[in-house]
Amino acid sequence: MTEPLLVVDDLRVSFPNREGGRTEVVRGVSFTLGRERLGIVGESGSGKSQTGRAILGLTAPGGIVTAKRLAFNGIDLLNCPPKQRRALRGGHIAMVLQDPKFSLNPVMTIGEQIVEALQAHTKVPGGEAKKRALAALESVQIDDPERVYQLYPHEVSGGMGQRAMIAMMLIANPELLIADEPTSALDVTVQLQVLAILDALVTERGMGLVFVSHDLRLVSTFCDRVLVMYAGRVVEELSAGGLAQAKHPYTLGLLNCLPQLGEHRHPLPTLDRRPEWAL
Amino acid sequence: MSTSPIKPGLHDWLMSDRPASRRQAAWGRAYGAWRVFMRNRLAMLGLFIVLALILVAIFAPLLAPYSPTVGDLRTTRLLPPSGQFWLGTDDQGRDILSRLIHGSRITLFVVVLVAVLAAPIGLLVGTVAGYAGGLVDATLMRITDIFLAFPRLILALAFVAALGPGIENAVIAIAITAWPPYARMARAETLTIRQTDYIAAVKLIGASPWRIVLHHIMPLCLSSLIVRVTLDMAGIILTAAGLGFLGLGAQPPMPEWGAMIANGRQYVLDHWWVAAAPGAAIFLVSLAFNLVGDGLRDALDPKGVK
Amino acid sequence: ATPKDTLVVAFGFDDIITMDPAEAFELSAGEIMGNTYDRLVRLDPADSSKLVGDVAKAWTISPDGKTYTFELKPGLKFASGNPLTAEDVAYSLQRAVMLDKSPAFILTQFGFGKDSVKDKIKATGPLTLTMETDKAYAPSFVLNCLTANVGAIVDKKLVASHEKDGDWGYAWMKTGYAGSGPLKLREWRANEVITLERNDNYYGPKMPLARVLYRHVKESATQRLLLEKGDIDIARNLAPQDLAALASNKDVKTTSAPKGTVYYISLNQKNPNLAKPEVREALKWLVDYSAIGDTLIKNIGVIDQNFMPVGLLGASTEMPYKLDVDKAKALLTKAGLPNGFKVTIDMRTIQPVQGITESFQQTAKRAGIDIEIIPGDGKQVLTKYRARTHDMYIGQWGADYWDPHTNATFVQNSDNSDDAKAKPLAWRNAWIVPALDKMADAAVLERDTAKRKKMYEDMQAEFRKTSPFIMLFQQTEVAAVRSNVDGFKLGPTFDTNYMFLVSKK
Amino acid sequence: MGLDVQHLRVSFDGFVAVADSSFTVKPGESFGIVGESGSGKSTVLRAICGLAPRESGEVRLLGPGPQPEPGSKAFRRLVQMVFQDPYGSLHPRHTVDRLLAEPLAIHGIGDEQARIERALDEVGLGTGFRFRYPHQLSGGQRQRIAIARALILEPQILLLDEPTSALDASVQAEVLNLLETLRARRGLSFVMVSHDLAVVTHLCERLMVMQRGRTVEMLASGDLAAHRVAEPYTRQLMDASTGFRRKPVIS
Amino acid sequence: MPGAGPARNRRLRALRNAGRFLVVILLTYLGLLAVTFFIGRVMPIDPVLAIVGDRASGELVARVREEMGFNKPLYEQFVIYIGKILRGDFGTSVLSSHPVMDDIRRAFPATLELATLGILIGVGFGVPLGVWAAVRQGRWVDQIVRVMGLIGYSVPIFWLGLMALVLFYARLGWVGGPGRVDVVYEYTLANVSGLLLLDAAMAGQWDAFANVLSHLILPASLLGYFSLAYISRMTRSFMLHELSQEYVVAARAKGLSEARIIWRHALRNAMVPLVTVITLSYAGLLEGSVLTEAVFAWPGLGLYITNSLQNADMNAVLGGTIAVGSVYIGLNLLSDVLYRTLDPRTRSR
Ligand SMILES: Nc1ncnc2c1ncn2[C@@H]1O[C@H](COP(=O)(O)OP(=O)(O)OP(=O)(O)O)[C@@H](O)[C@H]1O
Ligand SMILES: Nc1ncnc2c1ncn2[C@@H]1O[C@H](COP(=O)(O)OP(=O)(O)OP(=O)(O)O)[C@@H](O)[C@H]1O
Ligand SMILES: [Mg+2]
Ligand SMILES: [Mg+2]
Repeated sequence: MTEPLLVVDDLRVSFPNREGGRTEVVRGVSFTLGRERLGIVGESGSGKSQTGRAILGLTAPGGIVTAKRLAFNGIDLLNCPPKQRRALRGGHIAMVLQDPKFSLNPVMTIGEQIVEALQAHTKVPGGEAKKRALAALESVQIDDPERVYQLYPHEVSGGMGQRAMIAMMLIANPELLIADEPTSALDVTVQLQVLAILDALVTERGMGLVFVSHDLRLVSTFCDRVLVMYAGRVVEELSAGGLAQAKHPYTLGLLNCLPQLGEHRHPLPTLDRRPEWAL
Repeated sequence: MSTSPIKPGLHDWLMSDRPASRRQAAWGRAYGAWRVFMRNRLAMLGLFIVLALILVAIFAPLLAPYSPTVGDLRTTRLLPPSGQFWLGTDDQGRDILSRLIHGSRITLFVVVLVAVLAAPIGLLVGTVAGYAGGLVDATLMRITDIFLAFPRLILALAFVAALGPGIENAVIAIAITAWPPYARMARAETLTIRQTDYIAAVKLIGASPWRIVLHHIMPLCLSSLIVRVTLDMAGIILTAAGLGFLGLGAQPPMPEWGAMIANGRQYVLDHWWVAAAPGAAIFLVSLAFNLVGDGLRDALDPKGVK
Repeated sequence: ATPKDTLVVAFGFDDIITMDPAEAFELSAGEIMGNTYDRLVRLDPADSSKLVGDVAKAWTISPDGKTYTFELKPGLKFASGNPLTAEDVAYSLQRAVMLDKSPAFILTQFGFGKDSVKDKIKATGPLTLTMETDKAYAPSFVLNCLTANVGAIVDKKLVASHEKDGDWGYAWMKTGYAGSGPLKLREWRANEVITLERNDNYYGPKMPLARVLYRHVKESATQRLLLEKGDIDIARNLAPQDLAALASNKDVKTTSAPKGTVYYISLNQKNPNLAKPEVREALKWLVDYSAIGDTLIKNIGVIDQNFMPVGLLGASTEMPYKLDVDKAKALLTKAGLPNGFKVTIDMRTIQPVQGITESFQQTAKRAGIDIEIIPGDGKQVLTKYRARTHDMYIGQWGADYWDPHTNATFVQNSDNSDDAKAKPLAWRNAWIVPALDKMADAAVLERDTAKRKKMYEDMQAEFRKTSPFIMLFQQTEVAAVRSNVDGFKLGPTFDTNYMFLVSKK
Repeated sequence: MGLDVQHLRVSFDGFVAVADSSFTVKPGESFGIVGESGSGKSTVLRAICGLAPRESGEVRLLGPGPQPEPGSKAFRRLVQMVFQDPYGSLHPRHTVDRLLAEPLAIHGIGDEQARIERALDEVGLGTGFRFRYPHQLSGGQRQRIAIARALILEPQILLLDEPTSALDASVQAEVLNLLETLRARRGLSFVMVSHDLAVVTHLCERLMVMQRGRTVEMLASGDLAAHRVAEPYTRQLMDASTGFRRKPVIS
Repeated sequence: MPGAGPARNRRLRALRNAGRFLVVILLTYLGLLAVTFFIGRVMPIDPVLAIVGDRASGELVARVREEMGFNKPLYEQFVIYIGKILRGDFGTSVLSSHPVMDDIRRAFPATLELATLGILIGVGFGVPLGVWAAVRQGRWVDQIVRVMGLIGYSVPIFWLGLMALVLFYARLGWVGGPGRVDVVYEYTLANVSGLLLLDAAMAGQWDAFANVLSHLILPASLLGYFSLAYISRMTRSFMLHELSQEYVVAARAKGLSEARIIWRHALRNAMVPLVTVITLSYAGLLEGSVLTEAVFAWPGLGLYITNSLQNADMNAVLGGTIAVGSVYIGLNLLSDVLYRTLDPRTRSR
């Protein structure tokens, strides 16, 4: 394979604004991804989710996506027919959405939704599909898959919902998973379990993972590479364990402002956003 | 792309990020909503029709070519539309166009009065029931249910019969039958609103229940109410017309559109224009209100205004 | 298309409340009674100004004019198969008096009381019957009254078998049938359908068709469509414009007859303005009679300014009034109201009443009189009228039976107090004229028909001038009939709209 | 002014959200409550200020003289709360100006203009934000407005329900600093709820660990920093807050 | 939560809910009775007139008034009235001389048949149109659906009805005319339930069935068109809300087809509030539409009640009110049940 799994070159996403013009919310993001863990960090509104959505073609109506190149496994995503694009979605590229509470259909059981994801891509008979779904639930460490299979989204906790979402997105064995803040809605303890699951998938299945978060410290302990985004741009790229080498003041600021157990910094250092960062 | 009819200085003042006073802020907000509304071409069309209706109502005597109440049985009865009578004449030989023009006053009156009566009643009942809960809720909702479960036309008929004929009483009767759906809607909305943190926050500040209902909950139910009421306008005009059919709306020879339709009912097969003209007028006005309602929904959306 | 053996009639009959001839008093019910029940005498179907015996073969009147003896036709049978005897006739009349429902006064006005009726009306043999009145009434008056539905003959045996708690079979008869007429009632479903079937026991000529089916259709336009399409044979409630449109239809013909119903506007004398004689007269000059006659009531009525409809004894065709605003204005000035006044009129929202009212409102306005129309529906307007709380009222009066005395209600008022016993039309408008009242009383006792006629003409002359009634028009009933229907003729009353004479090609 | 909570028990329709909770907050102290999601942290705060039904137990204010009853108007002037979700705790149709004027109007406090401007200054926003609507503010700014609203009545005790958990790390620092400054300036007592141990220890002297509606452990911040904890659950929480550690891959 | 405790609790709660519902029904009925009674008293129509007619003498009117108990004190009349109803005696209609319940049993099926077909048409077209309009929000399809709906709302129904009759009945002859069935079938068609379609089908009289349907289709389409306006409008707005939800994005992320997302995911959620709209529309149709019934000579409930009211035939009005009220309560219950089955969030807890 000559080309990496995913190539993103100069990705731009814009939305119409109230003044009648357009505002770019992702402004020239470029990166490539192999079968590895790539982290994207940035504060709220920096364009992390929009980057992920653009890759899957899930940009909200009104949004326009452009890129010099946006290719998955050599397939040009922006110019391929919609049918192929849809076949890629879920089957080859999947995305765990930010908020499990709203991303699961409230009137369908968890099981139905997982089975549906599977059957959208492969012809599997009902019984077999159910078995696979139960296995998927088990693989994300749900204790009682039989029970959870029959539950409705409102009947499970946030952590379970998030895991069900991951199971749903992984059931068709995608080669690339974009996980949009898969842990920020969770308890600290559950958070780590979910991360462990994702980690195992990359190492065991050789899947590519884009991990989106605003928690720099967490991302840097988890990912192989980290992109730091600010106002729709990548301001810095760091390798794992390379936090110490971070140079951009924004990255440094992000690193610094978290309170730490057993540390006494009063007041906490805060970010002093400078307008030139956004240029 | 944005074509602002307001001169730049004023525009900036209105759109200022940092208004200097409450007044400026309020104007700014209204202006913002207006800009959103203005961009919706269909809503503007609707607004245009509504405004035209208002103007027609105001200047009815000047605009109407003939008297709305006097006709000639012998010479001008049931004439089809022509250069002389654009929309034809009715069974009393009266010019239908003139009647429509004068009738716009009554239509406006009915629509506005029903909205002013029914919407607030529904809003008040619904929000109070939803917020108070318990016995108050149960009582108010039972009353609402009874009014809902009662055949509407019967209720309206009975009220008109009791109050006596006349357009004012018809309006009251319609209002009495129109409020329950608003109450239900407001209650459902209140039930979700009252769970929110911002209501908890004002409770914490020490606000009284009445204050919470009046100042905090009602304004939130208002936008969906306004939208719903504008959507119901057609229904209101037609209920008035329905009473007119049964002879209990406007008093003859009042050119109320519903009554005109009722009158045209007899002549439908051979003199279609007698009923069609007021029917088309009602359609146009309800379309206009509907379009305005949709536009309002967008403009009133809190996230819609910058 | 309609079945060959069935006559289908579209008819608005939501006024019917009962099928008991002792109670039925509504116009539509009258038609059913007329076709399904026999009576002692009836109006000649061929010439309705003549009386002929129905079950009575002959009758004699005693010299003192008080005792009537009827001899019945022999061998008559009810639809049930029971024989029809003088006993049944006596029972039927007694029953009507005893039940004392709305139309009972038609009989009781001859002095039959609940306690005396059994003595005054009695079978003196299987086929003979005597009837004794309290005064020597004009025989035409008495016999005319006997043609009314209340004089219908019911099957004593059948009715008695349905009697409950001495109710004279009243509960059953509301929807039941116990007659001997040319047709028998099969079913009455209120506001839906009435089915009449041929009565094979009828003494006279049998109906050529097997049944008549009345369908309740309210809308004139709907009736017209049904008729044009041939799904009904006869349409009965067509509005003028629909009649006009049907005139050019080859498949449809129309037939009409003047009815005993007159339309009028009345002026309540409790209103001080309306009580002024000049105002009363002025208002009569403010109706555009001819325009109304040519447009709003074209085909369904003819202008008439008298209270006696054409066809009844003593009817007049005098029509002194026409629209004359100047004359009205002069009269108003004389009455001290040169600038007019304000007044209300109660009106039912049905045509042509509403059209006429609106026209009147316009013409009255020209003399400065501001009329506010108070519309109402159903019995609402009537309730107010009967309580005398109106100013003006527009409505109609239909003959209760085919005799001029039925319309004496326009002039008779002997007790004008609010709790008077009888409340005739004159009372409802608080109009009391003792001279006219007396004249009406005398007319029913006048046995010389020519003299009696003259008396009614005199009454009407006075009435035209001074009464608070603006008489508008006499109703014409029109029916549109498919051309394959033969023998359908409307009578002067609804009771005489005979369906049993109809055949179909 | 301090706060004393004894044997608090709260249940919703049969479901016991808080089983038995007791703690005392000394005047001027900052007290933390930590625990997993659903353990009843928010419910404790809500019960203190009368937003959740207290089934049994007692809530008292500690201070000189007679103290107002919980739930009374006077109590509300002394105890105020800041909610977890900055997006949900501000009325969407009220401007900042109106939001801040409301408590003043209810308690009949005059001098609106000046007080509102002062409050905005205090939370570092300045008067430019005065006529904005909540949706025109960022999360951090909203939380500042919520704090300003709580402070405008000049309360003695501030209940903070995860005031920063919905915020970005960078904004969180700003809000934490703000709270700290305000406390120093006003001499407030804090009761702060969070599931983030680092945040709680940053701001509080003592804290209580809750699990399933019960108090698991009560300890001082210093103990935590020094890893002196008794309960396994507390330890688990502590470990989790240090970040992700990959388990050695077994080959 | 498994275990005996919660299960018993749930049963208890179900029982309590049932009890509460019963009380609600009773109170609603009582309210209906009281309002009807009140209406009967405030109507400026003398009920006696319906019995004796225009031409009766004052004496007779007074006598009948006394017979009917109309001159008793109000409270006494109310007590008598409630007492009779508790014994299941709704009295006799003055106008039809039949027991009111018999009348209702005749008029209601006519309306029921019409309304049911009407709502089926309304839903069958309204929901897809609403969905279509939502998917194509702001496009011409959306506008056409809107205008079509509004026309249904604002064109007088009698006008539309007559025009449809002229076209489809008189000119084209595609449908049966006014009335429920051709005269030929008047006495040959089995009449069990009063729902002629059902009766004909059960008796296997297929020619009669076709005839009934040909009479029914036009007024039903008209009513359907009328309710379509509202249903499509509400469907559109609910669908717009659902389509903007995150789970729709998630469904797309799974690679589902657009059709499946719209019909299986979004519509299923939109159905939850929609059932209330539909059942309320249905209830509205079941009240009987006076004008449609008049134009189509349909012996339904609307005409019956209106006619009774105008003649102050209060027994009949009461019967009609109770019928309509029961329909409303029944449909309310139905919509509740549907709501619960459609929305799992309302089921547990
Ligand atoms: N449909 C849309 N229309 C217009 N602007 C949008 C739309 N969706 C997102 N945006 C804007 O795009 C920008 C980037 O949003 P994005 O969701 O990518 O942020 P994020 O980095 O994921 O933030 P968070 O951490 O809060 O999830 C934001 O400013 C947002 O307001
Ligand atoms: N109004 C209520 N009705 C019913 N149950 C409630 C209510 N409020 C809270 N609960 C329940 O009480 C328990 C405790 O809730 P609480 O909000 O106090 O938890 P928490 O510790 O604040 O959690 P989080 O960290 O998620 O905010 C939860 O299981 C919750 O479902
Ligand atoms: Mg995001
Ligand atoms: Mg909480």
